[in-house]
Amino acid sequence: MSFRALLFLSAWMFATGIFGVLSRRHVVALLLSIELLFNGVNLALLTFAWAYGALSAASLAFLGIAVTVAEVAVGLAIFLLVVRLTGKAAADELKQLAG
Amino acid sequence: MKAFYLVLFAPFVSFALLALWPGLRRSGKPAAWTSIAAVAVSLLSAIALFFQYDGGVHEVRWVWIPLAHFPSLTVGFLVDGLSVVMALVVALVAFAVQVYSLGYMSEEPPASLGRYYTYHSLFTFSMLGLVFANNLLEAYIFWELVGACSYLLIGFWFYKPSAARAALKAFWTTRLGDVGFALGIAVLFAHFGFLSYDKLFALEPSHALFLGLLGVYVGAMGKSAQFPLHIWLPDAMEGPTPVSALIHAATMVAAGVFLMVRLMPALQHTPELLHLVLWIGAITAFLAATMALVERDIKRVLAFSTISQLGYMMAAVGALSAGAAFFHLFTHAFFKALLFLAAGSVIHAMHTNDMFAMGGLARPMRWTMILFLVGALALAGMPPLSGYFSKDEILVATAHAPVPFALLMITVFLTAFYMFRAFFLTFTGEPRNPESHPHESPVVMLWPMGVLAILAAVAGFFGSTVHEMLNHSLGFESLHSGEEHHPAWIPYLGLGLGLLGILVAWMGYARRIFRPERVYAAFYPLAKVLEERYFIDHIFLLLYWLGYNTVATVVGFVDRYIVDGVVNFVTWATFEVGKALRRFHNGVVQDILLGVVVGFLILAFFATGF
Amino acid sequence: MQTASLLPVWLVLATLGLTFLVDLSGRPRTALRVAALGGLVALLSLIWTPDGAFLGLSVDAYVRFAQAVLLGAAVLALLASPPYMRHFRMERLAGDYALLLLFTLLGGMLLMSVRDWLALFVAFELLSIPLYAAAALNKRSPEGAEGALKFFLFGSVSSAFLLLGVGMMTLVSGSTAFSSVVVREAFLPAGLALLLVGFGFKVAMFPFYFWAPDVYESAPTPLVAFLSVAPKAAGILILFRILQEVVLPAGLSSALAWVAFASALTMVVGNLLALPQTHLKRLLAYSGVAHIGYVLAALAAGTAEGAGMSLFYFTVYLFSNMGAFLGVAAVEMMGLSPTLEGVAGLYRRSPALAMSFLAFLLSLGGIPFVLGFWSKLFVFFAAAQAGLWVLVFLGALLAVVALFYYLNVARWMLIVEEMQEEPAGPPPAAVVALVVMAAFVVVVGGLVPQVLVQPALLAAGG
Amino acid sequence: MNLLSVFLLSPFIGAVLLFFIPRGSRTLIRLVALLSALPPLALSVYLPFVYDTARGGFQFLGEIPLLPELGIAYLVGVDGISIALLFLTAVIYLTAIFTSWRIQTRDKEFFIYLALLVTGVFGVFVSLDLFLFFLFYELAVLPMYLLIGIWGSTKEIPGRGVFGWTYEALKVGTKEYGAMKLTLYLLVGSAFILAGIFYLAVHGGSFSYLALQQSLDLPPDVARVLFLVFYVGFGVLAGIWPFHTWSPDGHAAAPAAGSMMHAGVLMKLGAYGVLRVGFGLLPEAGAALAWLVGTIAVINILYGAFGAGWQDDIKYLIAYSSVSHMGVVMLGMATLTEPGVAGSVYQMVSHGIMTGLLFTIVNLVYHKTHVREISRMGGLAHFQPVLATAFVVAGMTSLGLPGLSGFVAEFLVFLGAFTSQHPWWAVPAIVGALLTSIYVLRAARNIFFGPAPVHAVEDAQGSEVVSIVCLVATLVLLGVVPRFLLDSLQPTVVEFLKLFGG
Repeated sequence: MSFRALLFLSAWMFATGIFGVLSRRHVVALLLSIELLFNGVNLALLTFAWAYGALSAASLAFLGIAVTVAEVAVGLAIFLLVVRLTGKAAADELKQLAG
Repeated sequence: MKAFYLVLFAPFVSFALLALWPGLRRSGKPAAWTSIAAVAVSLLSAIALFFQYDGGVHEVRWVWIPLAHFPSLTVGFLVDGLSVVMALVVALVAFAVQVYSLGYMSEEPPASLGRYYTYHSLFTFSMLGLVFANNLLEAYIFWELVGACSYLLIGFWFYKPSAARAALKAFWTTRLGDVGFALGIAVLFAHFGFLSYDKLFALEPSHALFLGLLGVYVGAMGKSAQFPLHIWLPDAMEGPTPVSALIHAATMVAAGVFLMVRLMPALQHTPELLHLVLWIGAITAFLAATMALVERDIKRVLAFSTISQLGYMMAAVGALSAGAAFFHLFTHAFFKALLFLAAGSVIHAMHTNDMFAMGGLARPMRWTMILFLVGALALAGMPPLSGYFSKDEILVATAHAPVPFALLMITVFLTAFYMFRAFFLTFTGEPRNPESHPHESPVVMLWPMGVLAILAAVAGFFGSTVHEMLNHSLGFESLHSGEEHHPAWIPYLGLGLGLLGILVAWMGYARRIFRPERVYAAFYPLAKVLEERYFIDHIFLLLYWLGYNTVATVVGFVDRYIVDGVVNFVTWATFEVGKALRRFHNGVVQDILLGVVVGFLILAFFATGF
Repeated sequence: MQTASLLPVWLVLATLGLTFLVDLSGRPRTALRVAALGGLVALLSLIWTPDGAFLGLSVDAYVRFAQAVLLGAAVLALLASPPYMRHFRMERLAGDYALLLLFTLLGGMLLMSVRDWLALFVAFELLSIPLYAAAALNKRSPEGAEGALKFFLFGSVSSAFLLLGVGMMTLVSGSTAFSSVVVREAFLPAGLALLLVGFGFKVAMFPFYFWAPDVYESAPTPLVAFLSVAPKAAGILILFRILQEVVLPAGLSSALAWVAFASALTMVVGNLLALPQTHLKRLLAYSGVAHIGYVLAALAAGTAEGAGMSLFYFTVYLFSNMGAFLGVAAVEMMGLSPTLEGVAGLYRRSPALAMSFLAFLLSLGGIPFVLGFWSKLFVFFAAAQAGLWVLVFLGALLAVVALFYYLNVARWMLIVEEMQEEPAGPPPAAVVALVVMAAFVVVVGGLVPQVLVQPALLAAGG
Repeated sequence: MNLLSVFLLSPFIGAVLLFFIPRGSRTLIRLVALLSALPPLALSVYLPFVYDTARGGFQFLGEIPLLPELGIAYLVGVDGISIALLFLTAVIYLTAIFTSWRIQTRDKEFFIYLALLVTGVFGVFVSLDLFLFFLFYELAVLPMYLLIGIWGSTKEIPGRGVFGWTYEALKVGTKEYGAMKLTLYLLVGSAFILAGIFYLAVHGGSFSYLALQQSLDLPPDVARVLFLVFYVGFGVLAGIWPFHTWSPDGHAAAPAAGSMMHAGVLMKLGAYGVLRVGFGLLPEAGAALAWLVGTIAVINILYGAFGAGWQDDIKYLIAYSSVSHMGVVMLGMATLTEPGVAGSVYQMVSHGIMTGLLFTIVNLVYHKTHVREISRMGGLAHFQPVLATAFVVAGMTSLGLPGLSGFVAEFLVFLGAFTSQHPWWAVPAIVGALLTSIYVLRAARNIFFGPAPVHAVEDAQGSEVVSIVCLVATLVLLGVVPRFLLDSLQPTVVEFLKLFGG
């Protein structure tokens, strides 16, 4: 695959992630969208690293993967707490805090 | 010449004592005696000053407001012929009135009496200050102070709404004139840089001088009740009668005339202005006399007569005859004060001002009747009483101007008529109110009147002294004397018209040879106009409503609801924007995550370099 | 001894370990105290910490000053926590709480000293992730969980942007270290834009602030006190570094205009939104947004004075804003709701608390003779010197709006006499003591601001 | 320590001491407040005599550097203008304490705020460092908020007109509204001032008034803009039209001492600022824009005088009269003539004392009758002779009766206006005095004169009488012996006018 195609793919993943975050109702789907978002970024970083021979970007991608794991772990824990306390799993039903 | 300090400051000391020592003030009689003692000292010193007076011009002055770009504003005192005589008059009448008040105000509660005498002391001091002032600024200061005292004394019985209203009317109207006074002072100060009399009198004729003196004259119009600013004086009769005698007959209202006499050496350079003064004086004299014809209130008759006489004096000033004006001021002070005090004596006995509710008082109040008669005859210009001499001088002085002269001549007749109308209505005939039981006033009221009556009778013989003293006044040496040839018939005509007036009054009101009611009915529209005082009060009222109250309403409303409304609107709008922004925070996480995206897009827009 | 420059970081790490052990031994509240003590020791150690560089981390006076602010915030929060947690029966979690806070602190301190893009990203995440968990600490509060979830979602989305941004910045210079070398210029604006998204979230800049009021309202108040100061300070101060060492030398001078623009919008929106608030914590959250707008004005000046002024700003903000939040904590512990109606007549319940609040509010509002005046003044002075007159004028105008809501709070506390909830507990002595201490600093510091201003200016090399 | 520091330390130490006095000791609280007011008064009476007019300029200078890097210092000094205003402040402070002697609620706090406020006011009048000046200016504004908010009185105003609906939403007329409006207005003003001061400092290199007077050299256009900035900034506090609307609401809501301080002293801070900073530092711009200042002053005079005529609320009436009289102050300085400027400063003092007296009276009347509407009063002189007398005296001062201070001031302004480049200004100035006589004396009649009311009410008592007597005595003193202040004021004014080539 060419540089352009890879970059396009990563952009598409990123955009899908964003769209997912903004449109999916279930919190777990949100978490998955965030995962997609991060992976889009990681792919972009790796593409750049490959294209420009920049090792730094590649190592950053690994850091990104690690951070994503940590984030999703914390996110899932919070989600479980939310479900336990409110019984709601849809993001748009959680609107106690507003204004 | 040090005596003048005593003349001036004795009343001030008594005022300060009464004002600062509430215990004394509220004690009533002791307060009265304090004030009377002070004015007695003042009177004695004034007499001493009169006899000591050496014919020179003495002046002291101090810097009051230091200035560098202009000459400093000073205060000081001027002792010359004019101020010596005037001080004597003021002290004398003030003394008589204050003694008289002991009797007249005897029913007042002590605190109120103390207040009365406090005001009186302040007034006497201020009036004397005006007399001794050596510059226009100082004159203005005391001018305003006497005005304030007048306000306080007219409104002395503050619980009477009519009195409170009359006090306001007096103050506002005179202040309207004072706007002119202040502007005049400003013009003089701006153009010449000084205000003291001696320098003003040395000026050459100029436009600025004319404007400045015009302003001062407008002030004098207010205070001396010249048409059309005369409207306050009849209402001012709401005050206690002794106050009317002192302030609104003998002294304060004459202050305008006094000031014009004082300024004569400068006024002679402004013939146009003098012409105006003459005309307005004559018109005032005539109109006031006509209004007096239909008045029912005895004090108001006297008030109109005062306005009329002030018109005479001003006319004399306008005719460049300061001597005649001042001489009339001098005699008028005595007989008009006397008339007021006598009227007060009647009111004190009858508890009403309405002449048509009186009648037949000659028997129970013999002394009062005699004293009133002396005053009335003097006012009507009957020889050998004082009014004859002074009025005669004025008539002679104005003889060169036909129309004013004619008006003044007619006024002589009117004066005699309305005075004797009042006299006959009050003292002759049968009592119209059978329920009243009048009795003669106490001695303490009678003998001040007696003193004044003697003076009213004989003051005319001091004409030469007054003229002599006047010639020793500041700047008067530059005044060319107006001794011209005048027709010899003037005194006789005046006397004749006066007698005619008395005769007509006698026929109408004493003998009922003709019925005044019928005359009234026959000339009803005219009489109504006179009763309504030519509607001049209404014009001023209209001015007050349209010029002040309406504008005030508009301004007040605009300020409250438009100017401030905009402010409130902006505040309200800020709140509303805040509240509107809150709606974006609807609590749904995905909606607010949109913020991140939008922010990113904005930044991306920047990043592409616009 | 290059590592000596990281002495406070080591000390925080050691405290972490110790706290963990104490917590394991089943004494959670002691763990909190150990953490506070460790923080204090680390704070003191800054005095003897030398300059130095180590593994992409470098420490100078500026960094130390910033670390002092973070440590101060952490210590204050940790000191106020034990009574708060006892009152709300969260003692069992006190150890976890202390650890999370220390991790965050560690992240913040590292973030201050980074000179390397990779380290920056790691430190940034270390500063973020524990906070999500900490926000959900109260396991009985549905709002707390909801707030934490929102916080997390916001945070991770912006992390993705940040990650991309950091990647692009490394491409710009071709190395992971901060440097002004430009190899691929095209990535610079995009990189900065993406970085600003990440940092915008961290410092609650417009339009990335939406999480702040929700989290502030629902999270445990001492944590919020920390949260409202430390991450913001860290974010802004490192952004300063990046601007001065990378972006401006690289020639992207229009970056300052972006910041100025963001500053203006943040000020306006923060203040307008704070205006209708009735919940104290939400109000303070929005006022915090507005304050970030003010600091961004100094950032937009792009000068060393600006950096010094913002150091000073956060020092002041540490006392006034944390003081205010700890005051809110005290109010909550008295059994009152932290709303305007709830604090009505506070003066009669606890004059000390109410008067301290007045000091904080005036300081936040920037009224003379309290510290906040000077900080706001210097920030705008820096902006004025850089010619940003529009920002100065806007800031002055908005200060008036701000004063409205600050004074309104003061009015409820000091002027309104009708109390809503009669049965109120006694004011918690320990927290009130902390609050009064902070108020004392705010007031006395306002009389001698040079004590703080001069070190801040020196630290920034101005 | 500088002699002038007494002005700052005395009330400040008073405030600190009061802080430590237990709440219950009523007498002690008042005594401490009273004691803190005496040294400044004594000093302010002493200063006019020791000010060396031959030397001129600022005297009793003292300097302590505060922030040398930024050129900020504690720099104090006085000239004739500041001496006059210090005297005013000292008198008002003393009498405000007497007026508030019988205050019931939260008295300790009240006197603390009062003392702090006065510290700020004194500070403004003695500082020669613009930064210090600004600090004290702000310090003077803030305690006012609490004074009004806690001890004020409320009377809601129904909304009418185009913006009527906003009135209810904002609760116009309440003490909260008044206090907030006042504070915010003044802070908007201070934002202008702060910006202006910074500009001066950045371009002149110093915050010192003395240094700036020497070194400042701005292009004419910039100087004019800057002058306008100061004019608006300070003018808000001086109540210039159309930024005056805070003042009636604030005055009406404030307690007696609050209004006294506020109308009496705080508004003078604004006028002083325009004179000192605006005209003093930017003379060319000031001279070029004097026509604007004067014209707006004329609007103020007439607008205030007419506005007062519409009011039925006694406090609003007095407040509008203040708007009118502040117009006289501004007109005086706009004339840039010796009598005008001297009269302007003199009017600041005179109006301060007079309006302090009026607000004392009006608040006492309100407290004793619980009525603020003039239309519901009448005949109170039967029961309140002291208040009635004092009201007439104060009213007479306001309409410029000779023998009272108002005359000296208004007459000087009037002469100044007439000798200035715009002689027509004299007409509104004198007409303003005439209009004043209409609304003030009408109010006196409607409130105090007429038949006695049904229910007896109390007259001024004890300390309140002391306050009234002190104020009246000051009015008379200033009216009869103007040289007490003018001897030091006038040379200062002459020196000041040298800036304008006079």
